[in-house]
Amino acid sequence: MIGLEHYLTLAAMLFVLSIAGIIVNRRNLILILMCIELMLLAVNFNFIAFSRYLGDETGQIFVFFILTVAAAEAAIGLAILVVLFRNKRSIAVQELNALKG
Amino acid sequence: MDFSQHLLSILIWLPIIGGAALIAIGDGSDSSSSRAGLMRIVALTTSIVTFLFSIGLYVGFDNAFTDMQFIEKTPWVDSLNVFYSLGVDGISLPLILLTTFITPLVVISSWDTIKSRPAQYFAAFLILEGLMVGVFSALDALLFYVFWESMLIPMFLIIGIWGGARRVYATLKFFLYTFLGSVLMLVAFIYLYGQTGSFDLFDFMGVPLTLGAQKYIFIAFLLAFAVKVPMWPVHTWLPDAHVEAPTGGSVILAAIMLKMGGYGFVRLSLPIVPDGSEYFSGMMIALSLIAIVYIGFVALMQKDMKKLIAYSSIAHMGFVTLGLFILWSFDGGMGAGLGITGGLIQMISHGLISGAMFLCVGVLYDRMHSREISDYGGVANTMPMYAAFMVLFAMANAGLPGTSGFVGEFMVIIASFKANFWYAFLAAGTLILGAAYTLWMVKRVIYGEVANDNVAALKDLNSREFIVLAILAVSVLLVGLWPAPLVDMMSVTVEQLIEQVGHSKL
Amino acid sequence: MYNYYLTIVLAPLAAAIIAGLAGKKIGRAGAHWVTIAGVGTACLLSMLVLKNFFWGGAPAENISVYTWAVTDGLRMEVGFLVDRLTVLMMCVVTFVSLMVHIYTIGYMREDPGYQRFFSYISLFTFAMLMLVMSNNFLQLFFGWEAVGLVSYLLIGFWFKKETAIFANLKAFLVNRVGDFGFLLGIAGVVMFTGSLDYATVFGQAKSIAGQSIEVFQGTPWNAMTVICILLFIGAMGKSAQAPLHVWLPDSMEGPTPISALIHAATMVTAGIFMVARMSPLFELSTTALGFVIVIGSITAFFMGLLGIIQNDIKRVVAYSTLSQLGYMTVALGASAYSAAIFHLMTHAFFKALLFLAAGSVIIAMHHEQDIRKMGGIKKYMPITYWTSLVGSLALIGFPGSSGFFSKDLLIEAVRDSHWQGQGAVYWIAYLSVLLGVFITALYAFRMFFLVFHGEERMDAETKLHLHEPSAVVTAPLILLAIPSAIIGWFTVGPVLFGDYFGGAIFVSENKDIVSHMAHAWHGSFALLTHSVRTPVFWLAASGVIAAWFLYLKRPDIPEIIKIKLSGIYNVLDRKYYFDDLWIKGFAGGGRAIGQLLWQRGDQMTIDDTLVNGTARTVVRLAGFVRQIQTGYLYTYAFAMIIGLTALLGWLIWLR
Amino acid sequence: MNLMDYVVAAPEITLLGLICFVLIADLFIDDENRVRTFWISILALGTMLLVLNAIVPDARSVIFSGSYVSDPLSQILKIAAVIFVAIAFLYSRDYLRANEIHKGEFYLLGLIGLLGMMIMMSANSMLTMYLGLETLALSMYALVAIDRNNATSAESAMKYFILGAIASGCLLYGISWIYGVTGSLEFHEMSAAITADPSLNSLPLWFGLAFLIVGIGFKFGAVPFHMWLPDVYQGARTPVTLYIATAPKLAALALFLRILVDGLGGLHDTWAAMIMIIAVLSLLVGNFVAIAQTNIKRMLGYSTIAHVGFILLALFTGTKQGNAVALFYTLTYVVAAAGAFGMIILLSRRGYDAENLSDFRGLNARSPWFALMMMFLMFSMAGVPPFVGFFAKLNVISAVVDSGFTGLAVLMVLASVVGAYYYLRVIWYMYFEDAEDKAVLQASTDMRVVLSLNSVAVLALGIVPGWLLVRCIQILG
Repeated sequence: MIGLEHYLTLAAMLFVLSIAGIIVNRRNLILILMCIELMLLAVNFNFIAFSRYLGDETGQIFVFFILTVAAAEAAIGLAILVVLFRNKRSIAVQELNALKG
Repeated sequence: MDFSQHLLSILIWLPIIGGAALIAIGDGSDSSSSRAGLMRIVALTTSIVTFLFSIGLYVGFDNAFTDMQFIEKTPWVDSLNVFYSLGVDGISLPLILLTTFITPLVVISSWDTIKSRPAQYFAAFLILEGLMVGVFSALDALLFYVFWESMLIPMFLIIGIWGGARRVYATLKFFLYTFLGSVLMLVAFIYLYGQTGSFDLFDFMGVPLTLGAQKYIFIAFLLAFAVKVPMWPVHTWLPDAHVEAPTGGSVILAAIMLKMGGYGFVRLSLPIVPDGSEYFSGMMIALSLIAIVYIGFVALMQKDMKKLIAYSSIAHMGFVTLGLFILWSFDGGMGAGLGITGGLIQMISHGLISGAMFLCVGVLYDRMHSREISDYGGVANTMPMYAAFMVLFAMANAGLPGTSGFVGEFMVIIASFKANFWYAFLAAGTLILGAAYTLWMVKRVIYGEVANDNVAALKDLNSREFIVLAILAVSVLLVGLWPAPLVDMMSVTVEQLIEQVGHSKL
Repeated sequence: MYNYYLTIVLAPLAAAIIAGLAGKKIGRAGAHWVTIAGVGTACLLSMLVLKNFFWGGAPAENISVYTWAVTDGLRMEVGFLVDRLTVLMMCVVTFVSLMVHIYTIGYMREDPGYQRFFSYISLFTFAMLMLVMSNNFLQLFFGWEAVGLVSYLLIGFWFKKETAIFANLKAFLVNRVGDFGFLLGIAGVVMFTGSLDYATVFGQAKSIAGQSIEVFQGTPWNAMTVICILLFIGAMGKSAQAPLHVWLPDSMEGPTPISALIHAATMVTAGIFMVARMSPLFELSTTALGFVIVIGSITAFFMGLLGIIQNDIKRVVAYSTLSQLGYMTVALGASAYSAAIFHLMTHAFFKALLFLAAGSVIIAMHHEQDIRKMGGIKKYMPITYWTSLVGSLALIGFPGSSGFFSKDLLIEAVRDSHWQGQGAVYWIAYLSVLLGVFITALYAFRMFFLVFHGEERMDAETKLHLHEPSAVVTAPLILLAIPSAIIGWFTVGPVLFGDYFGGAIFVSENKDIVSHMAHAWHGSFALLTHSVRTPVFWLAASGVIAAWFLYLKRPDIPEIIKIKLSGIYNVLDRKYYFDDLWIKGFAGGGRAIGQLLWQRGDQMTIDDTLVNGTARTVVRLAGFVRQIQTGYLYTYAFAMIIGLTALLGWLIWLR
Repeated sequence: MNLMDYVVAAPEITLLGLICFVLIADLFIDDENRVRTFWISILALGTMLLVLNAIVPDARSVIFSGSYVSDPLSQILKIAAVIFVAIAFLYSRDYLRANEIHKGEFYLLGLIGLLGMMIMMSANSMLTMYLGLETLALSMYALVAIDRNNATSAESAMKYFILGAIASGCLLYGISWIYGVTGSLEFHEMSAAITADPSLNSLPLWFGLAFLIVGIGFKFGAVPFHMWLPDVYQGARTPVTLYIATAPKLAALALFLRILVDGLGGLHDTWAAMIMIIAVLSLLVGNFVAIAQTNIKRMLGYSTIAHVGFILLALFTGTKQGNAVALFYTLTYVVAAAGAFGMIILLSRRGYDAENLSDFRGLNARSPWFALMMMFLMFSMAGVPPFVGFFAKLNVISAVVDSGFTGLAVLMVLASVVGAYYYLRVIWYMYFEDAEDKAVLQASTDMRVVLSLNSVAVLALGIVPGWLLVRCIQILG
C-alpha cells in the first residue's frame, strides 16, 4: 500500500533533483528553467498528497494556481532568456558573471 | 516673550538658525563679493548676540542654588518617554560660557583667512556652537546623545573641507574614533532606559544598579569620554585632527570639544555609576598619570607646532581626569572637592590657553603656510607684538602662576599629594616637562636670529588678530589672578556632586 | 600702613606696565623716568616702613588683600605679612633695584630694547616684593615663579644671541626642577595643615612634626623632614645650590645690570629668605637642617674653587656669588638664620657693587669681558677702581667692611653651632667655610689685580677710548660702595644681637647659636680688634697675597700649575661635569625617551598597529568576503541551499 | 459572501481597473508623448491614495472566506507603497526619456507590481500571499530586463529570475508542508491549529518553516539568500533599482508579519533563532562588503542588506514593540533609499549613469544644495543623529535590549560603526574632493522639489520622530 510518506519522499527527491540540477549544470540556462518547473512539480506532488491525506481541496486548488503561475513564470523566463541571448549571444551559465564582487 | 525661561533654547537654536541662514545665503562668487561680506556680518553678529545672551545666563545664575537652573522640559518623543529638557548648574555653566565666548573669537580670527566657501565654513561653526551648548545643557540622556553625535558632523566637514594635506585621513579617523566610542554609550543609555523607563539623567542617577552592571556601563561611558578627552591610549586621533584642521577647527576642538569628555565623566559617569567609577578609579588615575608624563615626553619631540600643542592638550587634560578620579582617595576631609574643582578649572583654563596657542600658530600659518618648527626662528625680530603674546600663552601653557594654567594644576597637585605622594610627584612632573616642551618650541620659533627670508618678510599682527589674542590674554590673566568667581560658580555643585557620589548604588 | 604696602608693590608694577605697553609712546626717557619713579617710591616707602619698625617699634602686620579662591575649605588668599625680616628684604630689594635702574640708563644707552628692559626690571621688582611680602605659600610661589619668569626674559634679553636663549631656557628649566620640589612641599604643608597661610601653618608646626608620611610603602618618614627637604629643593633651584647651580653662571649671558640685580643681590637670595621665613618649620627637623648645611658647604667650597680659573670677568663674580650663597645656606643649616640674612644684606650691596663695577669696566672695554685682555685699568677708571676695591675687600671680609662683620660672625656661628660634636657634618661645614675664605680672597683679588693692575693687555684701539663712563654709571657705584663699606659697622649690633628679628625668625632654644653669641658681643670695635686673632683674617690675607704673588709678581707660575695639575684643572674647567650631567644626561635622556615613546609607543604600537591595523583588517576582511560573490548563478543558488541546509540541520540536530 | 467584501477590497479592485485603463490608454500614446502615460499613472496613484484614505479600516476585517484581510497595517503599508511607487515614477521619468527606454511598460509593470504588493499586504492565506508575491516578482523580473539592449541588466534579470524562482519554489515547498501539518492555508486557522494541538509544534512543521524562511529571506535579501540583490541593484537601470529598493521592502515586511507572526507566531522560539542568525549575518556581510564597493548602486545594495539585518533583528524579538519598530525602520529606511537612488538619477544624464562613487566627486562645488541633501541621506542611513535613521536604529536596539540581548545590541552598534565608513566616503567624495565633470545638473523642477522634500524629510522625521513612531506602535502595539 502506498502511503503519504512515499509521495512526500518522491516529492522531496524531485525537489532535491531540481536543486541539484540548478547547482550542477553550468552550461545551459534552459536546463535551469526546466529544473525550476521540476521544482514546482515536486511542490504540486506535496500539495496533492497532503490534500488527499487531509481530505481538503484547498491544496488542489493551490496546485492549479501554481500551474498557472508556473506557466507565466516560464514565459517571463524565456523572454529574459531571449533578451540575454540578443545581447550576449550565449546562454551559458558560466559566462553570466559580468556582475560580481 | 520672557527670554529668561528659554535662554538655553535661545543659546542652542540661535546659532543653528544663523548657520542655516548662512547656508541659505550661500557663497558669493569670490570671498570679496558683497554677498560674502554680508555673510561674514551675519556670522559675527549671530555669534556675538549669542554671547550676549549667555551673559544673561551668567547674570541670572544663582551660585548658592543646588539644583539645575533655567530648566526647560517639554515632551519630545512620547513613545520613548524622551524629553527636551535643559538646565545648567555650576559644572555646565562655565563650559557654556566658554563655548559662547570662544566662537566669536574663532569667527573673527578666520574673518578673511578662509578663501573657499566661507559661508559654509561659518555656518558649520555656528551650528557646531549651538550643538555644543546643547551637549552642555541637555538633561535628558537621549537629547544629550543626539547633540553629542550631531556635533561630529560639522567638525567632520570642517576638518575635511578646509583642512590640510592629510585632512581626509584625519577627519575620517576623528569621526570613526569618536563614533565608535560613543555608540557604546548609547547602548548603556538604552540599558538604563530599560531599568528606569525614561532617559532622564536624574532617573539614571537615582536607579540602583548592581556592581556588575555599573562596571559595564562605566566601560561604555569610558570609551565615549576617554576618546573625547582624549586619554591615553585612545588619543591618537587628536594630533592628526589638530594638525590637519584649519585654525578655527583646532581652536574649537581643543578649547571645547575635548572638554566634553571631562564633562561627560562629571555629569554621567560619576553620579550614575559611582561604584563602577570607584572600582575603576585606580585605572583611571594610572591612565591620567600616563597621559601627563608619557605624553609630556612625546610632546617634547614634536617637530610640528600644532602637533606639539595637541600633545600638550592631552597632557593637560590628564589633570582633569586625575582631579576627578582621585575622589575616592580621601577618607573625608579636604581633597575631593579640591581635585574636582581643580579638574573643572583646568578644563576652562585649557580651553582658553590651547585656543590661544592654536590661534597663535594659525597667525604664523596664515603668513608662511608652514607648521614646521624648523621653518621658523627669530620671529620676535619681525613680529615683536606677536612674540609677546606667544610667550605669554606659552608661559600659561607651562602653568605659570598668575595665569589660568596654574590654577587647576595647583589644586589638582595639592589634592593628589594628599591622595598619594607619587600621584603628586608624577603630576608635578608637568612643571618641568610642560615648561620644557613649550619653551623649547618658543626658543626655536620666537627667539634667535632671523632664520630665513620668509621670516624676515613676516608682518606683525594686524588689528583683527591683535584683538582676538588680546581678549584671550586678558581672560587668561584674569582667571589666573582672580579665579574666585569661577570657583564660587562651581563650589556648591561640586559639593553636591561629591555628596551624591558618596552614596553607593548597590 | 596698608596703603604704603600696596603702593610699594603696585608702583613698580604700574611703571612696568606703562613702560612695557606704552614704551613706544613715552619714548626712552619716559620709560626710565617712569620706572625709576615707580621703584623710587617703593624704595622710599620701604625706608619709611623700616623706620617705623626699627625705631617706631611697629608690630608685625598680617593683612589679606583679596581672596584668590576658596574651595573645599582651603582659603587661597593674596596678602602681606610685613615684619622686620620682610622690611629688611624690601629695603634691600628696592634700594639695589633703584641703583640698577639708574645704572641701566648708562649701560643700555645704545640698546634698541631700552623700554623693554626697564619694564622688565620694574616687573622684577614687583615680583620680588610680592615674594618677600607674601603672607602665604600661594603668593610666595607666585612671586617665586614670577621672578623666575622675569629672570628668564632678562637672561634672554638679547634674544638673537644663541647662547643667551640657551641660557635662559636652561635657567628656567633648572629652576623648574627646584619648583617641582617646592610645589610638592607646599602640597605637603596643605596636606597636614589644610591651610596655606603662614600664621596658621606655623601655628600647627608641632603637630606636623608629630606625624609621618609613607613615601615608600612601609617606611614612615617624619612629615616635617619630607616637607622641609622638598621646600629646600625649591630654595636650591632659586639660590643655585649644587647640583641645581648650573644655571647661574650661564645667566651671565644677560645684561650686566640684571646680573647685579637678579643674579647677585636679590632673586638668588630668595631661597635663603624663604628658608629663614620657614624657620619655624625647619627648626623642627634636624635632618632637614643637616641636608641644608651639607648642600650649603659643598656649594660654598667647590663653587669658590671654580671662581679661580674663570677668565670671564662676570663669571668670576658669578661663581663668587654661588659660593657666598653657599655661606648663607650653611648659616641657615646652622640655625643662624639671622646671620644668614645679615650676610644676605651685606652681600646684596657689595656683590651688586662688584657686578656694576664689572659692568662699567665692560662698557669701557666695549663689551670685552675676558680679564686676560685687561689690566692696568686703574689709571683710566679711578672711580670704578676704588669702588670695586671696596667691593672686593667687603667680599673677602676685610676687617671693618660690611662683609667682614657678616662673614666673620657667620663663620663663628657655624663653628659654635649645635652641630658641634656631630662629627662629619660639622667638619664639612666648618672647614668648607674656613677654606672658602682663602679661596674667596684668592679669586677676588686675582680678578682685581688682573683687571686693574699689571701690564695693559688690551689692544691700542680700546685703550684709546678707555675712560670712566658717565655719571649715571658711576653714581650707583658710589652709592653702593658706601653701604658696602660701612653698613656692617653699625647694623651688626642691632640686627644680629639686638634681637632685631624678634618673632619673624624662630629658633629653638638648644640651637639658638646667635643669641648665644650675643653674650660674647662687645660691639663692633671689639670684634674688629679681636678679628686679627681669628684664622679667618689670616686666611683672607694669605689669599690676597697669593693672588698678588701669582698674578702680578710671577704670572708664569699659574701656567705651570695648570700644566702640573692638568687633571684637577680639567675637572674644574668642566665645572665638575655638572653641565654634562644636566644637558647630556637629563635633557638628552628626556628627549631620547620622548623619541622612543613617540615613535615606538604612539606611532608604531598604538596608531599603526592598533588603530590603523584594525582599519586594515576590516578592509582586508571586506575584500575577502567579497570573493564569495563570484557572479556565478550556481554559486548563488548553492549559497541559498547551504543556508537552507544549515537551517534544517540546526532544526534537526540542535533543536 | 456579501457586497461589503468588495468595498473592503476596493483598493486592489480599483487598482486593477486603473491598470487596465493605463494599459489601454498607453496603446494610443506614441513614444514622444509617452510622458502622458506617466501623468495618467500618477493620476491613477492619486486616485489610489483617495481610495485608500476613503475606507479607513477601524479594525481587522477578514473577507473572501478568510483569504483577505484589511487592517491598519495593510492600510499604512499600502499608502506608503503607493506613495513610493509614485515617487519612483517621478524620479524615473526624465531619466527614462533621456535614455530612450521611456516605455509605457515601465509604469504598467510598476503598477502591476504595486498590485502584487497590495495583495501581499492584505493576504490572509498562503494562497493569496503566494499570488501577490508572484505578481510582484514577475513584474519586477520584467522591469529589471526592461532595457532590451543592455547586457548587464539582462544578466541581472536572469539571475534575479532564477534565484527568485528557486526561492518561491522553496517557499511553496514550505507552504505545502505547513499545509500538510496544520491542514490549512489560512493564517489564523494555522495558528489556531498550532495552539489547539501543541504536538503539531514539531519537526515536520519546523521542516516547512525552514523552507518558508528561505523564501522570506530571499525577498528581504538577507544573507545567505542575498546574492541576487547586489547584482540586480547594479545591473538594473537606476529607476528600476529605485523601484525595487523601495516599495517591495514594505511588501517583504508584510510577508514576514503575515506568515511568521500572524500565521506561525506560535513557533516564535523556533524561528527566532533562525532569523537572528541570518539577521546577524546580513548585518556583518552587508556592512563589510559595502566597504569594498566602488559602484554606488552596488554599495547601496549591500547597505540594504545591512539594514535588512536591522529590520530582521527587530522582528526576531517577536515582541509587539519589535514589530512596531521594524515597521518604523522599514518606512524610514525606504524614505532614505528613495532619496539616495533619486540622487543617483539626478546626477545621471543622457547615456551616462552616475553609478560610481567617484561620480559624486565635488558635488558640493556643482550643487551645494543637493550635496547637502545627499549628506542628510547618507548620515541618516549611517544612523547619525539628528537624522531619522538614528531613531530607527535606536528603537531597534532598545527593542533588542529589552528582550535581553544586550550583547547583540553591542554587535549591532559596532557593525553600524563599520557601516558608517562607506557612507562617510560618499560625503568625503562630495565635499573633500574636486569635481571631475563640472556639468550642471539637469533635472525638472518637480523632481528637484520632490527630491529635496524627500531628503529634508529624513531630517524632519529625525527632529520629530514622535508621530510616525506612535502610529507604528498603535498599529502593531
